[in-house]
Amino acid sequence: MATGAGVLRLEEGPPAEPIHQSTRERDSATQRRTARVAQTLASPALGLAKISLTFGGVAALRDVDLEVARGEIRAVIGPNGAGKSSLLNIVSGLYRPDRGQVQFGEHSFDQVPTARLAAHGVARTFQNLALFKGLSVFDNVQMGLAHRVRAGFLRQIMGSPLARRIEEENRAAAKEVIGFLHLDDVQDCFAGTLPYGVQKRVELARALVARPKLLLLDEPFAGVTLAEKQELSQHVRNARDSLGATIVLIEHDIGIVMELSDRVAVLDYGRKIADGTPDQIRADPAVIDAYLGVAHEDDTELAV
Amino acid sequence: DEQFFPLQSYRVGPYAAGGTGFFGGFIDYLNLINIRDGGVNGVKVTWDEGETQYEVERGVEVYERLKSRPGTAAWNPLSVGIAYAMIDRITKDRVPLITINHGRTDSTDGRVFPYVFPLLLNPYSETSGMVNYLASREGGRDKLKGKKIVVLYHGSPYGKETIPIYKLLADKYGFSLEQIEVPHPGNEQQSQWLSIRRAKPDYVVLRGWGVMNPVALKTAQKVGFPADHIIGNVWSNSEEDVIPAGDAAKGYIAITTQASGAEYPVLQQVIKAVYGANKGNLDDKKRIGSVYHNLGIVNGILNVEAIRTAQAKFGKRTLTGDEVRWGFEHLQLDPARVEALGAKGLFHSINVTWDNHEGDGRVTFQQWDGSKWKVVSDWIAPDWAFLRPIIEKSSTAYAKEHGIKIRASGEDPVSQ
Amino acid sequence: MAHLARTKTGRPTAETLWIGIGIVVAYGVVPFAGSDYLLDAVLTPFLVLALAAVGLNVLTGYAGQVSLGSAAFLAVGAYAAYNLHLRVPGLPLLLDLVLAGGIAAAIGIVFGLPSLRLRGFYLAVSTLAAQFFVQWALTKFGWFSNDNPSGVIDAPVLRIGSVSFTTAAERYVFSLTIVVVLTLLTLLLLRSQSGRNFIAVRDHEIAAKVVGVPLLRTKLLAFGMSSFLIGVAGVLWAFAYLRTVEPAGFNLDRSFQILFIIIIGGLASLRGSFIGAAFIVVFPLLLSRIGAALLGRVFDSGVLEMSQHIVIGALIIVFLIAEPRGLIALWDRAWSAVRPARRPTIPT
Amino acid sequence: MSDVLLSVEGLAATYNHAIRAVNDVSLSVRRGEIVAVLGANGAGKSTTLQAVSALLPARRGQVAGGRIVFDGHDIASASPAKLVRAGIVPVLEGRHCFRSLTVEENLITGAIGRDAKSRVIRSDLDQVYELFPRLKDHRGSISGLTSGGEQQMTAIGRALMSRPRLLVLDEPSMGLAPLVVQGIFRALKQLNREQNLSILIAEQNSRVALRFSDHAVVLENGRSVLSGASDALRTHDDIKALYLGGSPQSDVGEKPRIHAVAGL
Amino acid sequence: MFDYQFLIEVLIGGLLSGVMYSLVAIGFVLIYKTSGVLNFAQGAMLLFAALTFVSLVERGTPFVAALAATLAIMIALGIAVERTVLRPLVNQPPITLFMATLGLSYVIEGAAQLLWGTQVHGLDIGISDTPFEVAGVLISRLDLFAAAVAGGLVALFALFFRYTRTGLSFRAVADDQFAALAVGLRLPRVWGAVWAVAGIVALVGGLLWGARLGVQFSLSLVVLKALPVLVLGGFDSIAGAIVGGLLVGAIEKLAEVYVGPFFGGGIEVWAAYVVALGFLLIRPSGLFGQKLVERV
Ligand SMILES: Nc1ncnc2c1ncn2[C@@H]1O[C@H](COP(=O)(O)OP(=O)(O)OP(=O)(O)O)[C@@H](O)[C@H]1O
Ligand SMILES: Nc1ncnc2c1ncn2[C@@H]1O[C@H](COP(=O)(O)OP(=O)(O)OP(=O)(O)O)[C@@H](O)[C@H]1O
Ligand SMILES: [Mg+2]
Ligand SMILES: [Mg+2]
Repeated sequence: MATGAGVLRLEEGPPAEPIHQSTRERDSATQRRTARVAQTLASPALGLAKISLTFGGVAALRDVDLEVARGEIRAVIGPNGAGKSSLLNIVSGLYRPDRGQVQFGEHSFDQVPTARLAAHGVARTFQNLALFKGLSVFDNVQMGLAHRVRAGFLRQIMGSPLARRIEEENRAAAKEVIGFLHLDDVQDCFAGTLPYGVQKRVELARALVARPKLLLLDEPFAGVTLAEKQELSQHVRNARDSLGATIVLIEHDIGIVMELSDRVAVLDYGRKIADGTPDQIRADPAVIDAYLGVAHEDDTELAV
Repeated sequence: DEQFFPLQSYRVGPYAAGGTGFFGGFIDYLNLINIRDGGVNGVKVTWDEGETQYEVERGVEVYERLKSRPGTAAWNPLSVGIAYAMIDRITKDRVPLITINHGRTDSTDGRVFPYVFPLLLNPYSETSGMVNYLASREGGRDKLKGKKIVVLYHGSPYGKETIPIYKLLADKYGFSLEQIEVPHPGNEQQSQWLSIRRAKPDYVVLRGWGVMNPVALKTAQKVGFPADHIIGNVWSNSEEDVIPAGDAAKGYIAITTQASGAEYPVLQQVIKAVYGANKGNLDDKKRIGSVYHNLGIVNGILNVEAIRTAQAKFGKRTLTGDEVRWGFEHLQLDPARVEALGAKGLFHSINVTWDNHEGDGRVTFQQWDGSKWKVVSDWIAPDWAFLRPIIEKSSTAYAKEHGIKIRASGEDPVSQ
Repeated sequence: MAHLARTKTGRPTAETLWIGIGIVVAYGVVPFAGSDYLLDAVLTPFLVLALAAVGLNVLTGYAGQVSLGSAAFLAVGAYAAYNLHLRVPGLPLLLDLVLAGGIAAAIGIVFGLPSLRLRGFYLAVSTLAAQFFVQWALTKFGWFSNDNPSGVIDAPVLRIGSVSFTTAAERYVFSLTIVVVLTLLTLLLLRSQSGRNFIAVRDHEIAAKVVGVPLLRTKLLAFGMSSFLIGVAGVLWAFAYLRTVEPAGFNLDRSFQILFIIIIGGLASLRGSFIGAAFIVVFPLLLSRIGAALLGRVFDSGVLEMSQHIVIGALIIVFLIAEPRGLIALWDRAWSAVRPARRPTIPT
Repeated sequence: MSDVLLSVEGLAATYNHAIRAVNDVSLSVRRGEIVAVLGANGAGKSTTLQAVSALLPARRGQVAGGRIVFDGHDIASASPAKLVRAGIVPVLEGRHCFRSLTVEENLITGAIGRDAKSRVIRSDLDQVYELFPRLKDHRGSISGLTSGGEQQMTAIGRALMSRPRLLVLDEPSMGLAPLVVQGIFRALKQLNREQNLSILIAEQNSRVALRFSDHAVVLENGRSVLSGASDALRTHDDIKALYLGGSPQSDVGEKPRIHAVAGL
Repeated sequence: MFDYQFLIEVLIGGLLSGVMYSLVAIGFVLIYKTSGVLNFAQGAMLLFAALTFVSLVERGTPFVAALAATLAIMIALGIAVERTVLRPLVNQPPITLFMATLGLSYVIEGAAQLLWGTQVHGLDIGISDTPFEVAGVLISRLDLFAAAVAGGLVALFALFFRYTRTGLSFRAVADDQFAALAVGLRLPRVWGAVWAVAGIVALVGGLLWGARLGVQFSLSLVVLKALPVLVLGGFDSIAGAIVGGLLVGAIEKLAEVYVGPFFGGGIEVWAAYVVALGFLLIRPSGLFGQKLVERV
């Protein structure tokens, strides 16, 4: 595929799992899927066990189990209010589940410490934009590396060699991501004044810049034009392929979901009602009833 | 020839009532001198106002702006804060600073503060005068023994300045003393007055400021404390302090250095010559003869007489700041001279010397009858002999801290 | 400090040039050409208030924590420097300055702790606790003012080594130097990761937390840094400008004045702090001069002052309506009409 | 009476008197017509729609040129409240629910705008709940805490409560589940047919938008560069390539350009 | 032996002063509720109202006529503020509006003093501030009257906000001004009305406080007493204003009387703030304040 060239290159050490750049055809992808699923049980990148969450009587999640294998693109879909975002919020420690455990690799948490999330290699985007409106696009992207800056403020002011080196590295990384995501033109603009779709892109850039091991995406393509959706989904795929990131994706554009993901979990009223490969999900009657409807392509039949 | 008075006035803000009265009186008197006498021995007096809103830095700004005007006679800020900020500056620039009825107590010591004049009354003298008045009301100083006095003071440096001197006097005369603070601005005094009610004192001394005064009187009424046992100090003695309290102020007594009322000849002349010529400074003619206005008039008299005194020595011309200082240091107005000035009964007398910059003013007490003040005591002298050593202790400490050489005579402070 | 003068692309900007010219004029021309009045009563307070505003801007403009207690930290700085000077013989002035700032910073951090829980006006009103507590303590405990019966402190002579700053021009240069150095340091801080963290916390706290911004540290750094700068400004206020101060000089009005400066000048803009300070110091003076010149014969100073009050209040509203982002944005807009538009970088 | 309900001619708009967001946009909506506005991110769709609803001043934006005529009246200087009463009701990009109000209270505010009686409000509420059963379950929830899609439903429902004549929708399908999107479009179509509701809609989901609408306008860089019947546009090659994702070879690395279309 | 009688006296005194604070706090709450902004001009409005009234009375206007005239002026002021300040600043961040109200307070203070002078006036509203004794505790008539007025206002506003649609639109406006415009709420009307009502509340507060302090510049400082009330009760809660007021009054007085002596007194100024602060750490939006709604 021609687009592969334009996406993040690998700079860091080898990814957790060997990647077969050459095998791009659909069958081999399926093979890979199965291989990953098999690996899941051995050491999931992310595991959720019996997660329950209620908000004053409303059960947002009930006994949800979810395992995400390393290097997998794992979609979570479901009707509005099914609990998808809540799930991500639990994974990023913003919500504390009533019951259940979250497992990153070998660490297991009742509540994930949000402050250490980035240091653990987890990055996320938000369903409703959560950019820093008063920072330029460049600085927003660079903020994705905030956790890397360890020098104290005095050393930052004085520009100690360490602080400078980190700053230079971060700038370079930000520049690179901005280049890949075609944000050069707007890199000096305040993020708050950009069109919605571009802001979404900036958020993705902010998440990607840290080269996360686990990337949580909450409706990253909402409000983005179709062509750009295709492009952005390439970037997501490449984040996995070149960086070895594990990705959890929430998205309502079912076409993209089916195209992009290795496995799909479906939530409805806080319960997981299905879990499997895209093809399995597409055919699952419960999912069709609850979520997809009859025409699951975008060509919604509007003539009633 | 002209003699110039820079005025750091305040006609806006929380203390505007005092500022308009005082500076109004001062300007009225200067106007009188120009209109009636054509100036001081022919030297016209001029002035320029700079609004400070009682804020120190605005006072300083006005100082810096007006200080280089020729023929500056003296500064009269009527603000402790501004006065403090000016002490170094006026000493350097060698112009007298008049802090009538207020300012640093220890600046009474002219040996250390050659250019500062807390004329008529410093806080310690005021305190002593208060206690002497209470003694006279009880029938003698020995009768104070066993009495209970509460001092209700404003929670500011001004309010707290007299804490130690009250303690000394309590020890000396054997009355029991409780000093209670009212936090600035003093618009709520419920708890203080409940404590007072519980303490059941014989007298409450009110060392208040601005809105604190009427609230004190009102709250006293609320807890049933009689107004005629509340004695106000020199910043709690104006019409502005009692009028808002309405009925609650009836019977309230306060100290003053200058009686209120417009019946004194000098005020009559002001009304005729100045207000008659439509040059009066007060918008509201009813305020002529009010406490602050009369303080301004007295302040005008003292300033003008100091110039006159200095002119007698240096000639009838525009004087330098140092020459005016000399005038203040020799300002002697005995009751006869006060009468000649048309101010008999308005204030008693003053005798400033090179080392006593207060000039031993006497105080009197006035009672509010619901519509005006009535003098209810003689002119009472504070216990100057008792106070002087205390003042000197403080001033010599100041001199030491600041490396000031203590003057040994009334000669030019700089040439020594 | 070489990296200050460069933008991301490494070229000096027009802005840097202008700042450079400004500094040259401030040092090379003003002290010689300015009258004592200009130096002592206009420029020095302007500089000091600008520094205080820079301090508050770090906290409120950049880190988004509204504080109404700035005057308290001015007071802490002033009284701390006074006491250090008094009680530690031989303490060099510059060290005294830094320590006083440090004490203000420490107290600022203590009063900044509630910011971890409180937002918006709740936090703002809570900072009033600092305002009232500090003022009360300074009045209450005579020790702070060396038992001066009036709570007033007198400034020592400004002396660094054998150089002493006594004339108006010298004190101005002293203040200018401190203000310039601290402003530049602040600029460096704001351009570093810490500066970005401030804005991130202001704009979206949750997102900031997720990307690994240490919230506690960032907020307390903002409080500390801000109080440090304001504290040093307090020292200058007491030592270089007024030279004697009383606690009442650091009242709520002063806090509002500083808040005023940064909002009128422009939040999250250091240049705005200076423009705002100039406005707040110079404009009333100008207005009262003009008023006195034109109408002084007709009205007394009280009427003029009140009218000025109204004019200033109305102007503030007018400016806010014209440009809620402050005078600096107005200025930039006017400027970009003359010159081709510049892309925004980190606002300074 | 003309059958054009809304016409926008040569609209130009700026932000802060400086940034030009829209240069020259013209479009018109006939009575009972559905018009879609298409365009890349930043083309100026939201700005145009906000100009129509007189909402630009609140974002420090200004209409710098052109005319907006609704029902025969120039509405350049009308207040948003007046427009809502006249029947132009916007659904804003980014939801903009009243965060601390409950879902039901949010819906009711839509009816306050047109000073409705409580009985009417009740029945309108029921209709909205019928359209969005999910909202009924959450009627008492604080809307700021509900899920993204629920907020979107609330925003649309709130607009319907105003009984619009011209509904101005900015990306209504954003964040909604496919079934719900279908449901909404169906319902709107029904309102359109039964009550002659006119609709102006900006939508990224161009396939749906083109199917749903009668007419479409394409914006690029703040200009309307193409317009026509939706059916025709659907088969238009460039539109296909850029908005329907049908093009096989387009290099996604390039930003989409539409100059070819503009040249047509 | 502990003096319980005195404790009760202090407590009651505190509660009654607290009611006076509530009177001022209500004005803040009203405006906060509809624009999310702390209206710093409330103090100036208080001063302006009282000064206008007292000046009219002193110029010989009958009591009732003066009251009506002042009322009309305050309503006009509210409407004018909406026109000139709020409308152009719609959808701006709260801090900008806050600053605008500060500018406004300059204008109002200046205008009040320019118009009516800087003199101090006494104000007699016909209710004497004299005490009567109930079981050994002195209670002032004015305090009781103030309590009744405050209670009445609170009840009125609480009912209004709960049961009318206007109340709902107020809350909507405070939440999101942009969305409020979009649904067709008439912001000018809402704000005009609220500022007018706040003006009336300022008049009531100004008269009662003026009767106690005298009508003078310091009247504008009573707002400082209302601020801890607001944080304690919640900025947007009418009921909070009264409960907060009572609490602040009681805390202040008890602290001053029983804790103050250890510090040498005068702790009233900050005691309320410190207690309010401690309290806020547990409930960051006050007793009854709307919790911050925030999710991602
Ligand atoms: N508040 C604002 N201040 C300054 N510029 C703005 C503002 N809002 C929008 N713009 C600019 O106006 C242009 C048009 O933006 P608009 O939001 O109308 O685009 P859009 O077509 O709706 O995009 P999207 O599909 O992403 O929503 C963009 O370049 C944007 O940066
Ligand atoms: N902080 C919260 N407080 C109260 N209720 C909440 C909170 N967060 C989520 N909920 C409720 O939990 C349920 C699940 O919400 P969530 O946001 O997870 O849904 P979702 O699957 O992401 O939906 P959508 O696709 O619409 O975004 C919803 O009914 C919502 O109202
Ligand atoms: Mg969601
Ligand atoms: Mg848009």
